[in-house]
This record gives sequence, C-alpha cells and structure tokens, in this order.
Amino acid sequence: MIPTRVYVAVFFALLVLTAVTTAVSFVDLGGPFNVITAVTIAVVKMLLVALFFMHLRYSSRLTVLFAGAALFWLGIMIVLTVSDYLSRGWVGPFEAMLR
Amino acid sequence: MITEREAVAETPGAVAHQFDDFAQQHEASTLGMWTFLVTEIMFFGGMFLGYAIYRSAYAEVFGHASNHLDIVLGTVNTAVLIASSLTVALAVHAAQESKRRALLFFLALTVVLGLVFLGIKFTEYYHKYEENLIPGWRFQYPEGNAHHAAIFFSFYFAMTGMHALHMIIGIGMFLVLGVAAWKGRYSAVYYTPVELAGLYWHFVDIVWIFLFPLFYLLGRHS
Amino acid sequence: MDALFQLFPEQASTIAPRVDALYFYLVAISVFFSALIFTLVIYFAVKYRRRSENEPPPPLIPDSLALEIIWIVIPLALALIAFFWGARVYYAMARPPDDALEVFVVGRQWMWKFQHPDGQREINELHVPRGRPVKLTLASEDVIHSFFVPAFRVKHDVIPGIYTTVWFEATKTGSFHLFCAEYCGTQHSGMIGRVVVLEPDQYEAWLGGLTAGPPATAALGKPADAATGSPAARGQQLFQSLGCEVCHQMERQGIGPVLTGLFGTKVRLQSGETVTADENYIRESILNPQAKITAGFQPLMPPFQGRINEDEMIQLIAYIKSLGGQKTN
Amino acid sequence: MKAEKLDIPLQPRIHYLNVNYGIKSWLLTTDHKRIALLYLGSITFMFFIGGAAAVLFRLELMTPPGDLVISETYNKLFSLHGIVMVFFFLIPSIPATLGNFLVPMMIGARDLAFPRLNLASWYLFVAGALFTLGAILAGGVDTGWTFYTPYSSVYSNTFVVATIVGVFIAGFSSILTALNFIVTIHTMRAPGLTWFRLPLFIWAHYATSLIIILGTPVVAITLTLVVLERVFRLGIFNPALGGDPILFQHLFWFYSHPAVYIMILPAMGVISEVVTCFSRKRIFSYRFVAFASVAIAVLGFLVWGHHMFVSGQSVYASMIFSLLSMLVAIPSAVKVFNWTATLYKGSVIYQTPLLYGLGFIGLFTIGGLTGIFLASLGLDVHVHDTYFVVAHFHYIMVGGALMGYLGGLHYWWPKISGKVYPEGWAKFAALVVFIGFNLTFFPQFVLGYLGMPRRYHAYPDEFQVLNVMSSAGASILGVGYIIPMIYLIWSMRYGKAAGPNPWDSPGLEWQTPSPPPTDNFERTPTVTRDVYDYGERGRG
Ligand code: HEA
Ligand code: HEA
Ligand code: HEC
Ligand code: CUA
Ligand SMILES: [Cu+2]
Repeated sequence: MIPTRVYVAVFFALLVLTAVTTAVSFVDLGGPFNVITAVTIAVVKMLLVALFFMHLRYSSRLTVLFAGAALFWLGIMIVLTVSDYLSRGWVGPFEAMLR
Repeated sequence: MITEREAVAETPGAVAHQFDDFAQQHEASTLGMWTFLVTEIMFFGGMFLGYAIYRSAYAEVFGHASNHLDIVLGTVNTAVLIASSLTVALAVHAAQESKRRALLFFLALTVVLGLVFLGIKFTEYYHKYEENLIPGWRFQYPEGNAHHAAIFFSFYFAMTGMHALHMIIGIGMFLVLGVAAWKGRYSAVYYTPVELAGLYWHFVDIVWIFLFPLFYLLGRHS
Repeated sequence: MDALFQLFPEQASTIAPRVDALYFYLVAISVFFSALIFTLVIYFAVKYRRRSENEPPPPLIPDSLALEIIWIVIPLALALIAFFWGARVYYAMARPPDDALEVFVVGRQWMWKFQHPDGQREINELHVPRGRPVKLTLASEDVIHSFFVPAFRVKHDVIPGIYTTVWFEATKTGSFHLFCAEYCGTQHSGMIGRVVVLEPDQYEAWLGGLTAGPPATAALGKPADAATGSPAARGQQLFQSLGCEVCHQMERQGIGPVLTGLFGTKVRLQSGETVTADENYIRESILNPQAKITAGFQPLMPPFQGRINEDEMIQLIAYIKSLGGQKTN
Repeated sequence: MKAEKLDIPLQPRIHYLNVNYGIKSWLLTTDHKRIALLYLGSITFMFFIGGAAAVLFRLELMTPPGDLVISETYNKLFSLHGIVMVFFFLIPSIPATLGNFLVPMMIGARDLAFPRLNLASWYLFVAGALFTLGAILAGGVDTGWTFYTPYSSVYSNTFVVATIVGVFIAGFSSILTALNFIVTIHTMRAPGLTWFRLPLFIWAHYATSLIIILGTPVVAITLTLVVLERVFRLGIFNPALGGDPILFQHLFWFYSHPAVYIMILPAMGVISEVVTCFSRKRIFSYRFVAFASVAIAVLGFLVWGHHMFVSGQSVYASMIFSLLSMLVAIPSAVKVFNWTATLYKGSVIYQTPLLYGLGFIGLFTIGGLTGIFLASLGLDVHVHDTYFVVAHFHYIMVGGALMGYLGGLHYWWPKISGKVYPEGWAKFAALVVFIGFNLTFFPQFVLGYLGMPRRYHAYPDEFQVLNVMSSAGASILGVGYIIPMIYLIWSMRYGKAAGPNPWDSPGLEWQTPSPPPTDNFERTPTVTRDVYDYGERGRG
C-alpha cells in the first residue's frame, strides 16, 4: 500500500506546478514557448496524477500498456491531421520526383 | 427466477459467478475501468484536436478571447479539483485499511469539493452569460473577429461542459458509494468499486489539468 | 456518346490516357490475383474433396516462412508501384501549367456558374478551347460540391470558405458531361451540365459572339447581361463602390498597403511569417483582415465577411490580379 | 456423439434456452448466449429495413429520370440504407451475435466478464435504433451516412439531430461490447489456453474490439459537435462562421475507416474457423494469420485520409495516406493466401458454411483489390464518389462481411439452436446469394469508371442498361436473403437434433452439449492441445 505522505507530497507538487504555470503565463517567453511550457507542465501534472493517484506506477504492465496505447493513438490522430494542415500550401518538395 | 449462483452474485463482496476468484474479478474490473478510460481519452482527444487546429489558425483571436475567462476563479478551481483528487486517493487508502469512518469522511469531502468546483464553474458560466459571450445565444464580441472568438467559446463551453458532466456523474457515483460504505460494504478484502470510482475521478482531474492552461492561460502574456 | 450502352468512358483530355494506363495496370493485377485465387480455391476444393466418410485424416502441412515472404513481398511491390504511379498522376493533376487559361467557377445549390477572364458568364455550361490548358478556380457559396468531368478524368471538391483548383487540357472537341460528385442536397443529381470543347478558332468566335451578340447562355433562358465587362473591370467598379480605394491607393501608400504588383509575391506578416499572396490569401485578407496582418500596418481594415458574395469576390481578386504581380504555382 | 447417446434423458436436458421461460427471463437475462439471440433478432430486423430501402431505390434506378420517388425521398432512402446497414447491422452483426455467443465459449469461460454491462449494451442498441427509426418515421434524414458538414450541420432540414443521437447511442453499445471482449479475453481464458492457442476467431474479435475502443469515441464526439453546431448555430465546422468542414472529414474518417475493419475482421475470424473445419486441417501459418488481424487493426488507423483525396487535403498528406493504404492491404493479402493454402491437401467437405467461406475469399479478393484502385491517388480522383466506390465496398461488405456472417451463422447454428438446418435449401440459398450478388454489383464497377456519380437520383440515358442489370441482381439477392431466414426459423422447431459436435471440430465450444447449459461447461475445461487439431497425419 502506498503511504499517505506520498499522496500529500504529490498534492503539493501539483499545487506548486499550478502556481508556476499560472505565473509563467504572464511572462512573454516569445514565439511558441508559452504554449510549450504550459503543455509541458500539464504533462508533468498528468504523469504525477496517473503514476501516483492512479497507481499506474504500481500496476501491471498491461495497464501501463493500455494507458500508453490511448496516448499513442491520440498522437496518431493529431499528428496525421496536423500534417495535412501544415502542408496545405506546399509547393516544390519532391517536385522533381513527381513530375 | 434467480438461480442460486445469481443470488450469490448480487451480494457485494462475493465473487460473481463468471469469475473463479477474487483476484480474477479484481483484475477484470480494473482492466475494464482502464479500457473505459481509454475511450474517454479518445473522446476528449477529438475535441483537443479540434481546439488545436483552430487555435493555430486563429491564434490572435484565441489569445484575446482567453483573457475574457476569469483567471482567479480558474486557478482556484484547479486547486479545488486537485484537492478532491487527493481526498479520493485518501478515500481509497482508507478503504484498503478497512477504516470505515475515514472512508466516509473522505468521500464526503470529495463530494463537497466537487460541488464547490461545479459552483465556481457555473458562476463563471453566468458571468459569460452576462457578458454576452455565449455563442449561438447571446454573443457580442467587438474586439476582433467575432466568428473566430465564437469558435473559441464554443470549444470552451463544449469542453468544460463535457468535463462538468463527467464531474456530475462522478459525484453521483460517490454518493452511491457513500451509502454502501455507510452500510459497511467495503473493507480491505473488497474495495474495488471505490478504487474504480477513484480512477475515473482522477481521469476527470487530468482532463482539467489540460483544459486550464489551454483556455485560461493562453493569452495572458500579450 | 449517345450510345445506350458503354463499357469504357471517352478519353478527352491529356491526363485521361495516363489515368487509364494506371487503371489497366491495376485491372491486370486484379485479374491475375483473382484468377489465381479462384483457380487455386476451386482446384483444391475439387482435387482434395473428401471422397468418403472415413477417409484418413489429411497430412500435416508444415508452415512455410518462405511462402509467407513471397506473398508479402510480391503484392507489396505491386502495390508500391501503384502508389508511385498514382502519386505522379495525382501530382500532375494538382499542378496546373503556368500558361493555363483561367476560369472561375462558383458552385451553389444546385447550379454551376462560370466566369471567363474576358467577362463571359455561363451557367451549367462551360466552353473551352481544345489543346490549351484550362485552370479552374473553384468556389462554393453554400455546401461542398465537387466538379467532375468523367471524360477528362478530373474531379475536385468545391469547398465553401476556400478556393481550390482543378485543371485539364481537352484533346477532343465535343460536349461532355459535367457532374457534381459530392452529395449536396436535394437536387444533387440535377447539378449537372456540359463542358463544350471547341477548336481554338471556334472558341475565339464564340468568345467574340458572346461579347458582341446575344450570349450563348440565352438559350438557357438567362437574359443577356448588359453590363458584361471583364471580371477585372467589374472588380474595379466594386473597388470604388465598396470604398477600398480610400485606404488602398494606386501609387502612394495610404492607410493600407498599395496593392499594385502584390499578387503572387511574398508578403511579410506582423507575426513574422511570410505567405504567398495567392487567391486564398487575398480572399482571406478581404473577408477577415485581422487573421493575417501585413507587417508595418495597423489592423484597421474592416472585415468584409457577409458583405460580398463569391461572384464579387472573384471580381475583386481578378482586379487585384490585373494590377500586376507574379504567377503563382 | 457417445455422450449424447448415453444420457438419453427422461426429462429434457436443461440448457440455456429452456432454463426458464417468459418475456422477463429474456429481457432481464445476463446470459451472453441469450443476449446474443436478442441481438440476432434486432439486427435481422434492421437488416431488412435497410434492405427494403435498397429495394426501393434500386427500383427507382431502373430508369434514368427520377420518376418513382422524388429526389428528397431518394436521398432519404440511401441515407437510411447506409446508416442502418453500417451502424445498426454490419458493425454489430458478427461481434454482437456470434461473438457474444462464442467468445466466452471458445475460451472456456462461463460468461463474459461483465454480464450486466452486456445486457446494457443491447438496451443501448435498441434505444439507438429506436431513435434512428423514430427519426425516419418522423420524416427521415438526407445527409448520407457520412454526415458531411456544412450540409448536415446547417443546410439539411431533415431529422439530423435525432438520427445522430441514435448513432451515438449505438456507438456506446458497441463500446460496451468491445470492452467486455477485451477484458474477458485478457482475464478469463481457461487454464492452458495461451494466446497462441486461441482460435483465430478470438484474435479477430480482440483486434476488432481494439478498434472499437480507440475509434468509436472519436466519432461520438465528432457527431456531438455536429449536433451542437446545428442546435446552437456554432461555427465549428461551418465555413460561413470561420469553421473548417475538412476538419469534420478528418475526425469522421479517423473512426470510419477503421470501422470498415470492424466490419471485416470478425468475418475473417469466421472464415478461419470454417475453412479449417471443412478441410479438416489446421490453419496454414497460424501466427501470420493471427498477427495479420492485429496489424490490420493498427495500420487501419493510419489511412483514413484516402477518403479525402479530392477534398482539398494537402497533396503531401494525400500521398502519405495513399502509401499507408497500400501497406494495410498486405495483412489482408496474407490472410487470403493462407486460407487458400489451408485447403491444399485437405479433406474438403462441401457444407454450406464452407460454400459461404469460399464465396467470401473470392469476393473479398475482388473487393480488396479494387480498394487498391481507390488507394492509387491519380485513379481515385476519377472514381471517387462514383459507383466504383459503391461497388468496392459492397463487394467487401456484402460479398465479404455479410457472407462471412451467414457462413458463421450456419456453422454455429447447431450449437446455438441445437438443431440442424436443411442442407439442401441452405446450399441453394448460398448459390442464389452468390449469383444475385455478382449481378447486382459487378456492373457498378463499369458504371463507376464510366463516371456515374453515387447518390444520384437521376442519371444520363447511356447508363441505363447497367443499372437495370444491377436492379435485377438486387431482387435475386433479396430472395437469397429471405430463404435462410425462413428455413433457420423453421429448423428451430422442426429441425433434427444436432448433437454436441456435428462438425467434429476440436474447438472448445463444441465440447459441450448443444444448446449449451447456462454456464456453458459442466466443468471448466483445461486446454492441452492446439485448437485446430484435426488429427492430421504426422502430428506429434
Ligand atoms: C468492410 C469494409 C471495407 C474494407 C475491408 C475495405 C478495405 C479497403 N478499402 Fe475500402 N471502403 C469501404 C469499406 C471497406 N473497405 C467503404 C464503406 C467505403 C466508402 C465510404 C463512403 O464514402 O461512403 C470505402 C472506400 C474506400 C476508399 C475511398 C474511395 C473514395 O471515396 O474515393 C479507398 C481509397 O483508398 C478504399 C481503400 C480500401 C483498401 C486499400 C482496402 C484494403 O484493406 C483491402 C485489402 C484487401 C486486398 C488487397 C485483397 C486481398 C489481397 C490479395 C488477393 C493479394 C493481392 C494484393 C495486392 C496485389 C495488393 N476504400
Ligand atoms: C452492410 C452494409 C450494406 C449492405 C448489406 C448493403 C446492401 C445492399 N446495398 Fe448498399 N450501401 C451501403 C451499405 C450496405 N449496402 C452503404 C454504407 C451505402 C452508402 C450510403 C450513402 O451513400 O450514404 C450504400 C449505398 C448503396 C447504393 C448506392 C446508392 C446511391 O449512391 O445512390 C446502392 C445502389 O445500388 C446500394 C445497393 C444495395 C443492395 C442492392 C443491397 C442488397 O445486398 C440488399 C439486399 C437485401 C434485401 C433486398 C432485403 C430483403 C428484404 C426484402 C426483399 C423485403 C422487401 C420489403 C419491401 C420492399 C417493403 N447500396
Ligand atoms: C479602413 C481602411 C481600409 C479599407 C476600407 C480597406 N482596406 Fe484593405 N487593408 C487596410 C489595411 C490597414 C491593411 C493592412 C493590414 C492588414 O493586413 O490587415 C489592408 C490590407 C489589405 C490586403 C492585403 C494586402 C497585403 O499587402 O497583404 C488586401 C488584399 C486588401 N486590404 C484589400 C482590400 C479590399 C479589396 C478592400 C475593399 C473591399 C479593402 N482592402 C478595404 C485598410 C483598408
Ligand atoms: Cu452539388 Cu452535389
Ligand atoms: Cu477507408
């Protein structure tokens, strides 16, 4: 069984991260860095909740595999869709190969 | 017409007829819950993808529009939700140690925190109503392209609304669990329902962990 | 064309033989594999049929990695050939030649409207010259449609909100079916028309006849459009009447940038990105200027979304193009 | 056989069909076998509704002008046909009936892991079907089964919302079934039943369940957004309000392409069982066939953009999707070749299930190969949204999946009902289906390449001959479907008793009486040998 102090520690870590992400958002980090920081912090928070509160750290490989698979498939969906949007206006690359 | 086996299955804490033993039943239930969470991830994932596409297409307006959300209430709500995750984790812990009173206490606390979250959320919704920021119903947005701002708020309401719906379901689950816990159904031997409800609640928490920066924090720096 | 029974569509564009060649390649593969599978299945089923109830059990046939590899690699190779072949044809379809004749097409429930560079307008009928590439810029006023001419083997969706293009070079004169291929509501199957391919000199005559005499579309009951001028000329009128010229002046920079020579060039945006000033960009700049602010300017231009329709948009763009610039794509 | 003779019972043996009687004992049952039968009834009903719509629009298409029904009606008919056939017939067909019945039996379990959830899934299915049928009775829906925006979200003034709610609910029903399968297969296999001893039917259902779990939620949320957009006039997919209709297509096909594998994989599972049993041989290359199912499930998620080659999707994205579509064809090819090889040197018995099985192999091959045409970019531009596509998917869904379903239904009918169906009639019906099918759909390939667009109420004269052939075939096909329905129902009452193992198959589901007792097995079986052990000469 996981000792309660682990839970409490995770709780405080989450609070601190919430404070950090809120504070940082008021600073202009330039370019895409605000988004990157915000998402990174959110991912860390997610991992904390999943690993400790949801006991993923202590679960069977199968459970971890399922959780991982969901994220992986979400990744597939996002990456392939975004690849369309990003390459909409492209002209040129592979031109020679294709003409 | 209930067979004896089925009758046994109705008693909580007993092994249902299709399973051989507790271990198998527990494994199946946990795996079932995780599989369900996989579907939930994909469900919210679809909306996150939509959000991401529009956010990059209309970055400017999205940034502006996000400043119309109340960052104080949003941050407080994040803290409330994280606290409720803690109380759920402690509730599961109490059940694992067969501590009935502690279990009841943490379940009650979770429900209260959940209700506080929803209360704050609906206050925010009401503000949006007053500020005419509800797309399709009352919407005025003079500062920029109103259509694009409306998309921002559409996602805001769709995603936080879907999230709130999940919270309401979760609170309902904890109320039912509370009654069962009151009757002393859960103990170190059998606490699967508490554990599963906990998994669900943590998942709902994780969704919010992403919603918060994406909606509230986006345009603060500009 | 009018035969009651056909097995193969007419080839009437430069791309059609290329598509058909690919088609025959795939037909050949399919016939081969279908025949192979059918023959083997029937042969085995007959040859190894059970002859009596107490026939001894069949022998154990060991798995064969070699066989598996063979029937993975060969189909894969054949499929990859189809991929590369298909990709090349597709690429050719996606990139119109530079010297193409440009026609604007607006689809709406449930008709096709065409606008030629010299101002002729047609409905559900498109006249084009033989032997010259024609590039169509497609716009929709409502839902998604799809521009499809089977004899040319070309098709592209017509999407509200953005421009798409399709091009072809007709090789045969005659009249060909034009279909709307994307389901668009009640009269989807009525959203059809003809593409009439004329010899270049006939085409010139047709053009002349249109501007001088009564338009060919009169046959369809459409009154002759008195104010027929080129889209660019009408665009110029719109440019004045909508008040664009208040901010966009010809030589001198006003509140907004000078649009002369803009088309096809690279524009620097306030966000630091650069974009090509193609049709879609200009369209967006007019409908929704805030989306992409040109570097060095204030976001002062009012959005024109909802104030101009697709036809007018086409004319404005034609006007801006007529102010010079470079060819895109 | 011996066991049956020994305990010729004075009282009829108790099995799952006669443990108790009455409507309540069925509507409140948690027995997977009874739920399977509830599903069987429901989807058969839905199939005939979808089929009736097909009959009507095939009649309309006999003549070039739109003269039998008006175009609104025509559009509602094919929408109804597509929606009902896909969401309310083919997706649940094999998994919810044969799968529900057999997954626990094949792995030696007493029931699925969550029996009550299983019943709930049937109720959800019925609720979804009622919504959709209600929408049809109220006036119908005319968006096609693809619900493309902005037509569905803004322009159509038919009952889009009610239909979508129905589809949404049905989606949750299939999610619950899939969840049950995944958990059951993971946790409840009989002792000794390792993964590589599982019947290929189970592998196929596992792969199918994965797709359902990962894909269905996405279409659920997408359709929800369409409803929100329609009801609250939001602009998420409406270009007039800044939305992007192509995003809808991405989200829709992210589910709906994998969904086509939801429809075919279970049928492939059936074929693996049938072909082995009636050639009295183990499957050729078990592992390749098993992994092919998983490969199809995974690769199937990477190719959805092949439905969008002319939609304004970027040229390069289209190329990626085309390339990946070529790859996804390979595992299907592996299966086809391995089934064929299984017949080699077998001891082939011509029973009805095998006839359907062989029909499946042939028609699926044609359907699949024409999929390669569609996946080839330059060619798809011409045939996209023409009857070529219609022919492609009917070859796979009707010639493939539906034949697989009928084959499976015949194969396990003795187990399900305890009775034998009339073999002569069954063979005759299989032949009628095969002939009717090819006459209906082969001409459509030709029509498609000629350029006849799909969803067309009226068409130019020169397409008439081929259309008449197709309509004629459809009526033959309809007869072919009605015959089995009649004799299967007939056999439930009048058929001869089947005995526990009429096909003499080594599968676990056959090692228990027919119909099985409520708990499936007297004693949990222990597995020590290969599921496909037909006692071939030379086995160790
Ligand atoms: C059960 C259903 C099912 C299945 C299994 C498939 C399987 C495949 N489909 Fe199909 N498809 C549909 C149902 C299905 N499809 C439907 C319903 C639509 C239309 C949707 C709509 O718009 O309404 C559609 C549309 C569709 C399109 C879009 C067409 C368009 O709208 O323009 C494409 C394009 O790539 C495609 C491709 C494929 C491919 C490559 C496969 C492959 O998986 C096939 C693989 C199988 C084989 C290849 C045969 C066996 C192999 C051999 C015998 C060996 C030889 C092989 C080679 C040489 C390669 N399908
Ligand atoms: C599982 C899937 C499935 C099945 C089994 C079928 C079965 C059939 N389909 Fe369908 N079809 C689709 C899935 C399916 N279809 C889909 C997804 C579409 C696309 C829809 C869209 O565009 O949105 C489509 C579209 C489609 C079209 C194109 C319509 C168009 O684009 O305009 C056609 C045309 O011939 C057609 C024909 C048929 C026929 C003749 C059958 C036959 O196999 C049916 C045979 C069954 C019967 C004949 C029933 C027997 C019952 C009776 C005889 C009772 C009769 C009662 C009365 C008449 C009151 N289908
Ligand atoms: C109130 C002043 C104003 C009016 C009226 C106006 N514009 Fe503009 N326009 C601007 C400004 C300022 C910019 C540069 C900032 C930006 O990109 O939004 C601009 C940018 C543009 C651009 C993009 C040019 C580039 O270099 O990227 C186009 C094209 C354009 N306008 C066309 C039009 C048309 C067509 C009309 C009339 C229908 C019009 N404008 C009316 C002020 C105006
Ligand atoms: Cu326009 Cu179909
Ligand atoms: Cu597909």
